[in-house]
Amino acid sequence: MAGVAEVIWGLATSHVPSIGAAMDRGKTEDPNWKDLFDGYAPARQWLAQHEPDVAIVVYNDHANGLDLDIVPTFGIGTADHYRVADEGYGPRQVPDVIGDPDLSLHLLESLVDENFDLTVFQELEVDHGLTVPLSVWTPDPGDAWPCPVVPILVNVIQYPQPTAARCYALGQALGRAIRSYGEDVTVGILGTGGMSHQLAGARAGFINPEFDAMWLEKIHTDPAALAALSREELIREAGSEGIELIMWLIMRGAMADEVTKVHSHYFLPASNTAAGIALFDNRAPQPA
Amino acid sequence: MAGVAEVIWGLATSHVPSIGAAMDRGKTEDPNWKDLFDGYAPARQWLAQHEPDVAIVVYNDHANGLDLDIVPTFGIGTADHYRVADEGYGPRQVPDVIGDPDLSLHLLESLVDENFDLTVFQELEVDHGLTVPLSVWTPDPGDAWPCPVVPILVNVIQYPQPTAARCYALGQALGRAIRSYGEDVTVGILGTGGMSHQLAGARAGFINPEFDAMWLEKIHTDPAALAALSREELIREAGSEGIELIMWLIMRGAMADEVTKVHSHYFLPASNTAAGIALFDNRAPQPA
Amino acid sequence: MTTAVAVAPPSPPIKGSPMSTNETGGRLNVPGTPIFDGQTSRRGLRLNKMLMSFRSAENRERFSADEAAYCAEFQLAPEQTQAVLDRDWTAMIDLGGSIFYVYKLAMMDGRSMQYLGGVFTGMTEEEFLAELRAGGRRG
Amino acid sequence: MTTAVAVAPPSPPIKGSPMSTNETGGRLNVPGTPIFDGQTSRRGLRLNKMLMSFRSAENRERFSADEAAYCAEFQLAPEQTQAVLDRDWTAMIDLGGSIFYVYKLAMMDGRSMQYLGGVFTGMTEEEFLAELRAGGRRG
Ligand SMILES: [Fe+3]
Ligand SMILES: [Fe+3]
Repeated sequence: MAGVAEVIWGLATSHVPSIGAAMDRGKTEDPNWKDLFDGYAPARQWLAQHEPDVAIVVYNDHANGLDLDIVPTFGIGTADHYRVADEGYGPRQVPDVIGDPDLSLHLLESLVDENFDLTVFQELEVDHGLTVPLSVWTPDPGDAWPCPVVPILVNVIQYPQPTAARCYALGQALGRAIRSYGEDVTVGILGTGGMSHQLAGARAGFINPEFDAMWLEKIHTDPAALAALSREELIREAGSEGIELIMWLIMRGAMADEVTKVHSHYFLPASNTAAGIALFDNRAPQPA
Repeated sequence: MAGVAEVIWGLATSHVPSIGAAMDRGKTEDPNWKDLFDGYAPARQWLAQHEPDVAIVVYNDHANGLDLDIVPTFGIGTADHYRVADEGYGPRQVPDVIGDPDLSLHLLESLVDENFDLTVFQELEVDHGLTVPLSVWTPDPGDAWPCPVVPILVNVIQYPQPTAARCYALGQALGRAIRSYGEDVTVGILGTGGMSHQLAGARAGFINPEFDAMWLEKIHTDPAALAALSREELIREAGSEGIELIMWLIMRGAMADEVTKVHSHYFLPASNTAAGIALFDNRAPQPA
Repeated sequence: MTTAVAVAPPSPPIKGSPMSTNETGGRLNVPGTPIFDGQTSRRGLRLNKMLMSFRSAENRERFSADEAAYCAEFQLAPEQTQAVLDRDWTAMIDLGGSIFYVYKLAMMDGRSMQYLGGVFTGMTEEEFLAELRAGGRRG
Repeated sequence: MTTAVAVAPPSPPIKGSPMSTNETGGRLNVPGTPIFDGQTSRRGLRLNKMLMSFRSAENRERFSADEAAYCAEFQLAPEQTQAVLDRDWTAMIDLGGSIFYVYKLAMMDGRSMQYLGGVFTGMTEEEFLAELRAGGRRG
């Protein structure tokens, strides 16, 4: 019996390495961190009761899995196993990531047929951009993450990044690709990165809570409005590294037009970054 | 004074390694090869009188510059220098390829803004897929090829290849990108590969002259019809390796709707391949 | 203006194909035609990596000195190693080898693409070449 | 339905920026904000390759044993080598370093991203951290 794959939830979350480090070093009760992790708790509880069969993590690499000699705009992993990268101080002590090559190849074929020019990664080491969001979702994975993962990579580091509109369109095509997968699986999708921050230059330390509040609201209610922002607007309003928020639009595009917000939380600073989390239930009743 | 860049010609040509080898070993008068090289002569004479400022070569790599761990659908080189790859028997004794990073980055930015998800190659060794077409154009380059080159790479080896329609659309966007380059330069564009051939399987040795004749005609007069062919039709009619003919559509898409054929020639076999050449003048008067 | 391109209906399977290269692949079905798709490429990844390493003379020498050990270094599956040691070109393709990669081993052995074509089709190199010179094979 | 998102007009340049990181980059113009564009990445390619090599402990040790020799091995430009030897973080960014790559050297030195932020903005690490904790810098 052929089934139908379904996105059951979408999770937007920052992937700042220091969030992982705070967990790895048992500092989650530290006064500088407690509010962040308290803010994660409701999302984690809901997620623990809604475990998908497979997760798609939209993220970017940070000089760990990829070099700058080859910079793909969009990539997808098709491996059955992704090792956790050594970012320069030993790999994080978290489980390696198990892949789902069948789903990866289905998504690849669907997306290439929809004119998305993906780069295929048959080998890939995953860095904090992917593993920190898994930790935000599942703080104590034990020997294994809750389910297999399909990594989707986005160039957010080197101009020209894909436009916000292109990311949103990719998400919409990804949603169609998931729904056309003839297997009866549930899918969680994670859009990672952000929120506003800038690491270098005279404007280093830039954070924009007003913009972030707007983004947290509209990613729920009006993602198409966010998709209309230009690179320059994003960098000006969210900082040169905050532009990575475009990855949230891929997650959001794969979901229904109307979704139910389960929980969101905003915290700063996580390292030099404003950290946000937003969890959406995709199985909300559609308006009549 | 800002200028306007202009595509002055398009050259479609096979890139079979044995064509390069026949030239490198002085076998062009050999009875098995003479008709091929005689067929190149009128194109070469015209091209020698129409030297562009820069060339764009659309090609694919064959296990020399790229490994299969990363398979980009479309790539573009942005380097100032591309070394000739050692394909396993020493590099071809031809000049290294000089790049044009400014044009590369202009094309990249334009094409990403037009929703083509290119992969950027800052380092790249180029194999026969790129150097044989340069030799077809310029048999005796001396110390240097006639002009700098921008390489555009296409995945034609691993399914799913980009569709023919996507390649044609990329070519059309490439034409717009060239015309928006604010420098007064002339551009030659090469679409490489084909024609019909199949290297492996029980159907190895497959060649389809009727299909090739149709393709040679319609690449001139009706490329959109070729762009409508599916991967399966292309592989069935042109062979599993003949699908690389889709790269001709990128060249053709960058040219005007109406072009003048300068010369074409068809020859077989070059190694296991039907070899074609077709040269088009892009400065034909447009219909009123 | 676009006109429809006339392409022939699907060909019937080629009769009497003597070799076992997989007749269909992935989402496509073209008889006698291996399709190098994602699953094939996954299967052949380590084999193809090894074959690509033959670009360098040093690696070619190391391989020639101890072929099995070199295969082990690249973590080939046992049947892939056997196919390489036996120069079973059809098996290499079946086991995920890409023809462009497999050809690098053939070149080391002094074999031509026409020789490989003969192997894939159950002919001698001369017979295969004669068919190419007569206008290529149909099917 | 899509509504326009209100974003602020371009900000005026930040006054009194003490450092010389390039104020504009590529096609974009955001004051105080280096844009890591294609030309920057070309300029920084060898520097970034070297910085990425610090993922491995063996490479970190080789670098520490003779920093200049290690820079030469990666064919850095003289001014890039000087910036590395001097730990001139602003110059590294100006010379094409990506902050994610430059940070790997900072980590080797036991420096935090807040320390780097202080350098880029002419503050001590403590001052910079205090501004972050107060809600981040505007501009
Ligand atoms: Fe990031
Ligand atoms: Fe080719």
